[in-house]
Amino acid sequence: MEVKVLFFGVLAEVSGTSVKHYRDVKSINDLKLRINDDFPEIVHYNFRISINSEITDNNLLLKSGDEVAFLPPFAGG
Amino acid sequence: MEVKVLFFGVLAEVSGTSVKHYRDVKSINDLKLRINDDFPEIVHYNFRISINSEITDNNLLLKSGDEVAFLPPFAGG
Amino acid sequence: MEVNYLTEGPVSQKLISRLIEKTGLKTDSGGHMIFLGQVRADEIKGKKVKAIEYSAYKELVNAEAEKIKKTILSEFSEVKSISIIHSTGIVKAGEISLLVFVSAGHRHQAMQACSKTVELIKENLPVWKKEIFEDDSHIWK
Amino acid sequence: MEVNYLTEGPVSQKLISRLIEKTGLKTDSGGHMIFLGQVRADEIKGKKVKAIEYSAYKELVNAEAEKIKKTILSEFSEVKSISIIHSTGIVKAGEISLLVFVSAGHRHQAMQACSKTVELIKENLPVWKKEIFEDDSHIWK
Repeated sequence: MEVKVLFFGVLAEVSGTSVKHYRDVKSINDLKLRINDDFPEIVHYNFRISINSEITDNNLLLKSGDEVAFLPPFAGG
Repeated sequence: MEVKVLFFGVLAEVSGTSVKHYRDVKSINDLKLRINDDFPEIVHYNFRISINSEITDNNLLLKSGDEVAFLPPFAGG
Repeated sequence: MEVNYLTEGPVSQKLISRLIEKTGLKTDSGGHMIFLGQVRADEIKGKKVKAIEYSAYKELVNAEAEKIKKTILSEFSEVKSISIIHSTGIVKAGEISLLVFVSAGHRHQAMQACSKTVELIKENLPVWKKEIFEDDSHIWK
Repeated sequence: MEVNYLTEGPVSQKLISRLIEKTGLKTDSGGHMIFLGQVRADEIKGKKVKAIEYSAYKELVNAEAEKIKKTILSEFSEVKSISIIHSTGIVKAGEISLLVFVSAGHRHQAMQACSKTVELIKENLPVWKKEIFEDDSHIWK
């Protein structure tokens, strides 16, 4: 299975990319660990997570094709 | 001496004119009496008075050339 | 310099656009709040309003509008500019009869100052309106 | 029908004018409140902001903007229409990056609903900004 991960705002800068694919991640927590390994700096930033354009604070299970986004605090206007 | 009297809004309709000159009126109260004589209907309406573009609630004395206005409640916007 | 706060007929799209175009000239403003008052085709006792005829005491309007601007500028330290334009004469239903345009450093002051300016106009500007119905009868408001 | 809440680059004068021109079509509106957010040439530690680069999560912007409109329409019964347009990409100092346009039967609801819409946008719209200084360095906000 594979999920698509989007990075926004400063997190796109920290990760050096705005989109990255991850295989064999079972849950949000699983994905977070993988991302911490890839981009250790990310631990310094606040962010929320959305799955398929729905923001969630829970450690949901992931399925193939899910779109997970890492969202820094919003700063529109 | 002569003063210029302006009627606005519904009071221009009641008096049938927007401007009228009055001679030999000593004070606001004096003028009000004269206007009540000319337009008895005016007693049914609320209004405030300005002298030379300055709103006042006092019975001020009038001098020649003064501009007195009869102002119904404002309804701008 | 005497500013003219009154315009004959509706506040035109052109006039509004011209004010909006000027926003870019000041790069210290972060928010603009624009209120447009529009003549409603209200139905009163079965009759529909087709227009409002506004009349105003011009000299007093100018004096009161200046006072309103001073009040707002002293109360809201971040307000950079305030424009007030009110119609006189006939304004048809659907047309704009009042514009208030406030620019400020940050949004909250722009919003609050704009709302307060509109309230002060309603209270203090010597303007009167005659609602004209489709059958040409009228009432004073 | 999908509404697009995002525009590439600044919110243009043309777009604003087009929205204002439409006000006359609805004769049951008595007040329009328009908020324009503008990029300020702020000075931060001696460096001047020349532009902001906005990025957005488009799908989520659309979902959140729809939610905001529903919230406002259910809270303010007299609100007739709400337009929201936010910039993405580069917006220079002095240019407009956010437009909120609320029309309502009476002025108080137009004012309150417009202010609340702007607050909800600030809280809930997934948009990010990078302030770019005159020396091309930047900070994230």
